[in-house]
Amino acid sequence: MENLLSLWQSTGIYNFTGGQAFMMLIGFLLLFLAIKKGFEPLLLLPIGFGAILSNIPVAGIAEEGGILYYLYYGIKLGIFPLLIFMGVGAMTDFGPMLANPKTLLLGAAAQFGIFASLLGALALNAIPGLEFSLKDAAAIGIIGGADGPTAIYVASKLAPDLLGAIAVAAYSYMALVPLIQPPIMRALTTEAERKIEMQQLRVVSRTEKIVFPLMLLTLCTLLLPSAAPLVGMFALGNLMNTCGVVERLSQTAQNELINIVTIFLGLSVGSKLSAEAFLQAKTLGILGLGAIAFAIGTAAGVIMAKLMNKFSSTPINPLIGAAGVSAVPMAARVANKLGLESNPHNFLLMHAMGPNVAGVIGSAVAAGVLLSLVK
Amino acid sequence: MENLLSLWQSTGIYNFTGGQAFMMLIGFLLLFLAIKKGFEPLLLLPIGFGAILSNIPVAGIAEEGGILYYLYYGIKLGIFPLLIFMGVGAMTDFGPMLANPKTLLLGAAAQFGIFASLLGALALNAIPGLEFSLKDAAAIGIIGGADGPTAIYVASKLAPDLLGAIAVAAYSYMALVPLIQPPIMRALTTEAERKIEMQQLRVVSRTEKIVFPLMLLTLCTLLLPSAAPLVGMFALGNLMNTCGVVERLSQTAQNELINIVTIFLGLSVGSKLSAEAFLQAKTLGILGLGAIAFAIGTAAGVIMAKLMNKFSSTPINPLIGAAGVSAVPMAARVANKLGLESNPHNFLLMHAMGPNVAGVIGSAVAAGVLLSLVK
Amino acid sequence: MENLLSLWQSTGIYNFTGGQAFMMLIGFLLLFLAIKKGFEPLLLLPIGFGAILSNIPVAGIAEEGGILYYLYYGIKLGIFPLLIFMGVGAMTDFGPMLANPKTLLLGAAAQFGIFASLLGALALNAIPGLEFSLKDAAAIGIIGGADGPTAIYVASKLAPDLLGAIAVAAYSYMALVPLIQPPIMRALTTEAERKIEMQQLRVVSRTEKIVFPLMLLTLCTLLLPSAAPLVGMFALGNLMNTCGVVERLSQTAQNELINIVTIFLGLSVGSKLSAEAFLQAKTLGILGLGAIAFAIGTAAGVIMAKLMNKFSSTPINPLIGAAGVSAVPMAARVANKLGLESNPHNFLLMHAMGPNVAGVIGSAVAAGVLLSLVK
Amino acid sequence: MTEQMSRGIELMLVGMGIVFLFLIMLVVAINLMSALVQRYFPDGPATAAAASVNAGGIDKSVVAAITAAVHHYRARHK
Amino acid sequence: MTEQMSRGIELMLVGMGIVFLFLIMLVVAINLMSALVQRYFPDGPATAAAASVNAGGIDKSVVAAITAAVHHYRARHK
Amino acid sequence: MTEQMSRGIELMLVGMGIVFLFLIMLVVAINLMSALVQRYFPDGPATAAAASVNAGGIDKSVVAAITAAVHHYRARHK
Ligand code: NA
Ligand code: NA
Ligand code: NA
Repeated sequence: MENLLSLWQSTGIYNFTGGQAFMMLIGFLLLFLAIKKGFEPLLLLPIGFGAILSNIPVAGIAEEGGILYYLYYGIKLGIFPLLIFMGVGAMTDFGPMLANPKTLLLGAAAQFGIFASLLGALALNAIPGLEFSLKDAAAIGIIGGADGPTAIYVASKLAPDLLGAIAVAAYSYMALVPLIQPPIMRALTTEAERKIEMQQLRVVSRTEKIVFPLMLLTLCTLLLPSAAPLVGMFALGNLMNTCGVVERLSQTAQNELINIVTIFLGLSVGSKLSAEAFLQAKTLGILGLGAIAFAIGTAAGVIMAKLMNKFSSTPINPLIGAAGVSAVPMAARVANKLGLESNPHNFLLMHAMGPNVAGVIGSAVAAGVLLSLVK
Repeated sequence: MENLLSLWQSTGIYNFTGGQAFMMLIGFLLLFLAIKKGFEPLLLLPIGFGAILSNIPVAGIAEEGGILYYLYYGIKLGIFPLLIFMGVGAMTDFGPMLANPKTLLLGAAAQFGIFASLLGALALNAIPGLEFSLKDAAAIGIIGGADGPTAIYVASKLAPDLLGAIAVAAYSYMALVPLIQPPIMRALTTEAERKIEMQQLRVVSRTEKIVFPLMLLTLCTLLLPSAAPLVGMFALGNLMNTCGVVERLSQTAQNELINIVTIFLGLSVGSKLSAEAFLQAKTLGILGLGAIAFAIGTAAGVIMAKLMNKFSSTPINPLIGAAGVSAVPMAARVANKLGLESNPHNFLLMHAMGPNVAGVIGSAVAAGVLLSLVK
Repeated sequence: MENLLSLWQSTGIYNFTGGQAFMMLIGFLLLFLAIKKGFEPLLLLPIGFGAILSNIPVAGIAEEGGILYYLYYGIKLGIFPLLIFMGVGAMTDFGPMLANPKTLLLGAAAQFGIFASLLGALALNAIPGLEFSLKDAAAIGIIGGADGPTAIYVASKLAPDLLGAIAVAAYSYMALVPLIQPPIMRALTTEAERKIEMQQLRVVSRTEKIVFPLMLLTLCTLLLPSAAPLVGMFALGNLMNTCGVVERLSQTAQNELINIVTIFLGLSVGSKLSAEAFLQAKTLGILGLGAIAFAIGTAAGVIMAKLMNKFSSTPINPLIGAAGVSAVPMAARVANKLGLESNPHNFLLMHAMGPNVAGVIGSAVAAGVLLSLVK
Repeated sequence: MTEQMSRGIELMLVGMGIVFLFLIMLVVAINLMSALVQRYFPDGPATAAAASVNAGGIDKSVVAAITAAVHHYRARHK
Repeated sequence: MTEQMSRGIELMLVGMGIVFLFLIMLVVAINLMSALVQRYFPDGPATAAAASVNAGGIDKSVVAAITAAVHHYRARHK
Repeated sequence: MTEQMSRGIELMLVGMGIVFLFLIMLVVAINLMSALVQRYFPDGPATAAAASVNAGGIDKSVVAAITAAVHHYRARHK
């Protein structure tokens, strides 16, 4: 008899809190967005599922003794995001960027979104009830980096409590890039500018591709060692791919290893989507600021491109500036799409890949600045 | 000189205990069964090898400082069985079950073996020298679930000392299903019943396959959250496979990841096959009760199928009831084989896959009950 | 303002120590050797990169909180080298050795290099400023085993401080085998001896290949359990491959798993290349002794082969003795190459593979002796 | 009969009860779900890809690639 | 304006400054490097293998093997 | 000669002794085993699958599948 009673008292129905129920719905929403809307499914599916699992009453899957509790150590110790970054590095081709280095500046300008939304977060403190510390603001700003692993890495160091919301915002807005960017790009460019055709890119030699990641890491070491973990693992992955002598390691890094870590990382991030942490005014602030960050980053990139087009010897289509926010490769595809709309013979994809990957470096650098100055 | 002496004193011959020697022979026996007899080689080979390694004198491979000691944490923390379960989920097709849901009840009935052998274990306490606690009994009973990861997960929580014997029994009897089940199935069915042909199953839509794992997890959350870790990871794997948008994660979960974890899990289980833990009357009890559990589970499934056949609108061949014990896919193949013996045109395989996978859910539910009530 | 200052004070330029700069150059040198010279790239590339990362000022990538600090636990606990050894075992074919077992003695003789360089290390203590303990000497000697995982495993147990230098020496000299061995081999053999053709090897049955790893482990258990971790994991990998019933585990062990662990192992080894540990007279000693170890091991193998050729019923080409140092498969290829120089119809590769894999066993045995006697 | 035995029997009754309750509710839920899906979201049968146990450890995507390669070849050499 | 706000603005100025400084120096370094490489180590264009994102999760080496298999077959059946 | 040196020499003698002892016993064991196996369990030569180093990191099962695909194709298009 008391078996039945204790069993009833151990059901979810008996133990559900409103918060848990709501967070599980958030989890299902993320699954819906991932599966039906195709929002970054590789990340949002595990994240959404992690949110569901960690909010199941009684089970305590995200508490000590539960699998998500232990998987989370991979984020806490900074291992998972760096391994993902290594895999991304192995999948990245710097050829287009090396063929037209000045497009790196577009990747710099677009990081303005990071710092603008950082300021925005601080400004929101004016609203009673909102209380963003400088660390919180920095972690929120990095959403504007439009780069998942970087955002998770920084958030796990500066504001673990906001990690869930920040990761969700980062990946959601990356998926929304095709909706967020075009209006801004159209608003800031003339039809004539969008028609601009760019010169065919030169072919980049293998040696250059091998030397580049080492050069990047060296520069990072000299100027901004606080960015070295991110830049270093990224460079390692890229070198493994370009050097051509460790093909089996490169393949594993960009396939099985990154897949395994992606599953674990997603679940662990989801485990941070608890009611206490997520159901706060802060979260709305984060979502709002994230959108602003993407918008401002896009605008800054486009404006920078217009400027450069003025002074550059070779023509630059301002649309590719928007790719500077990273969000590889969606942002580059968006630039290509808008280019084709104005001029059916104008293929900007390769030209946009330069600023696109430059944006990854740019946000890693910005992350380094924040990690070294925000204490 | 004292070098030679200390060397002699560090040889296995000098240090062997009878128990270690015997357990190494058990290990070799398991390897023989795995390699020559094809008994669940993917698990029994690593388990057998783990048993050999952990019983090598002096080396201390399963003690602090040894690799098996550290690998075992993957079981102790419940990580390995759940990752295997995720992979199994990704390899499972619920189509046949969704096409004929009432066969789920066969998967319920067959779990009777779990509780019968639980009682059996308690009854054995009457024998002087045998001393099974309720936790022990529950862990032994779960052998009747005929599902490896579930048995290991439950045993690691309720009776770590019996883990080795329980895992060995579970996998051995799964391999013996083609020997254990047929006599029972023949004894309980008439030739006429075995001849029964079942209706062609309808085709199940992809949407249903995507919704099902989420529905399953929701129900588990509401009724029996203590089963959520098992059911949840199983549902995650299944969703990754059916949703179709994270194919690379699904492939990794059902190939490289499950392979890696299988090697580690097997070795760690084997490391629990120490003389102190295994060379006890208890072990004989476990082996005996495991066989009983499989037999009773099979019988219960068949009888349930006969009942349903009486009242069901569409004919049900009682043979498929035996597949309810899970032991995927052997039990389903056995049902198919016996069906063909009685009627060469009667292919029951797909019909038996329904109760077969339902049995996996059934034993996970039973595991949840035991984990929440046996404290 | 003080932002800018603190930022300047956090740059690498500001914080660089001479030692770090030098070690980073060592790292780049290793990358150069790996990529341009093809020196064991699978290991030396990650090791070199690890050296660079761990010597970046401020970042502290190899200190608590940094990824290399945590990855190093895989070596500290002895897990990584053993997993690599398992994978190597799965990739090893003992066929040629089983077809001509007496070539095992060549694998024994070649281990003389290990103990000779051990003595050499102790002799160097005569030089003021050099201070090798017996443990140091043993760890250095194992370089002569010409087997990476074994060297790393032993060094991590006996002399963690020397791990970096020892691993670098071991892999570098393995890569240099085609330069180190030929002169020695020519000096110790006559043209006539190099011309010797050997009898076609018999075909080895699958059963023999399945039984062998188990026999090897049993012998190791009886005689030298301290070698059991190495020999055991090697035997496990080999058995998984030869038994044929766990193909998916074997494939994973020799592909994805070994690749993942290789990346982690290489980075962790590199993280031990710190200025304090590496910039010492000891390191020069290690590099020198390593070369000596390879040379003496090669010589011992060749001389043993000449002896055996005298007394053996079937002819033995002394060149294959050099393959006894292991360094699989380079040493065997070298023997084959020199054989072809003297006699274009004389293919020694398969005959040299026997002593080559025997050398792996030989160095594992030697490692066991050192681990059990040097305390 | 020992107190432990009686707990065991109670456990059996409760346990089997829950198992049946759970799976019966699952049957109901599935029937409901299938009806709704077939009514409101008919999307044709599941793709083979989404089904079937992946036995050999060999990647579906690989098989796909092979099939593709061979088909494509066949197409070009009619 | 709050002290925090002013820190934020300072952070923005410094931050964007560093980002630009870093990437400008990278541009310079790349131009230098490319010039040197093309001058002293010309090695022809990068191999396709070394470039491009590996999307489908299917191994380049596998694709290679398939292509090889099919080519080889084609060759033998001209 | 230092005490350490003498320990080293002793270590060398013992060590090489053990290495030879171990491998000689292994030779004996192998000869015995091979004789027994060939006498009582003759099973024909090892399959290629069971042998050889897997270099390229590409799955034997994949190669098998490719070969199969191509063969099968060839068979159907004689
Ligand atoms: Na960015
Ligand atoms: Na079951
Ligand atoms: Na060796």
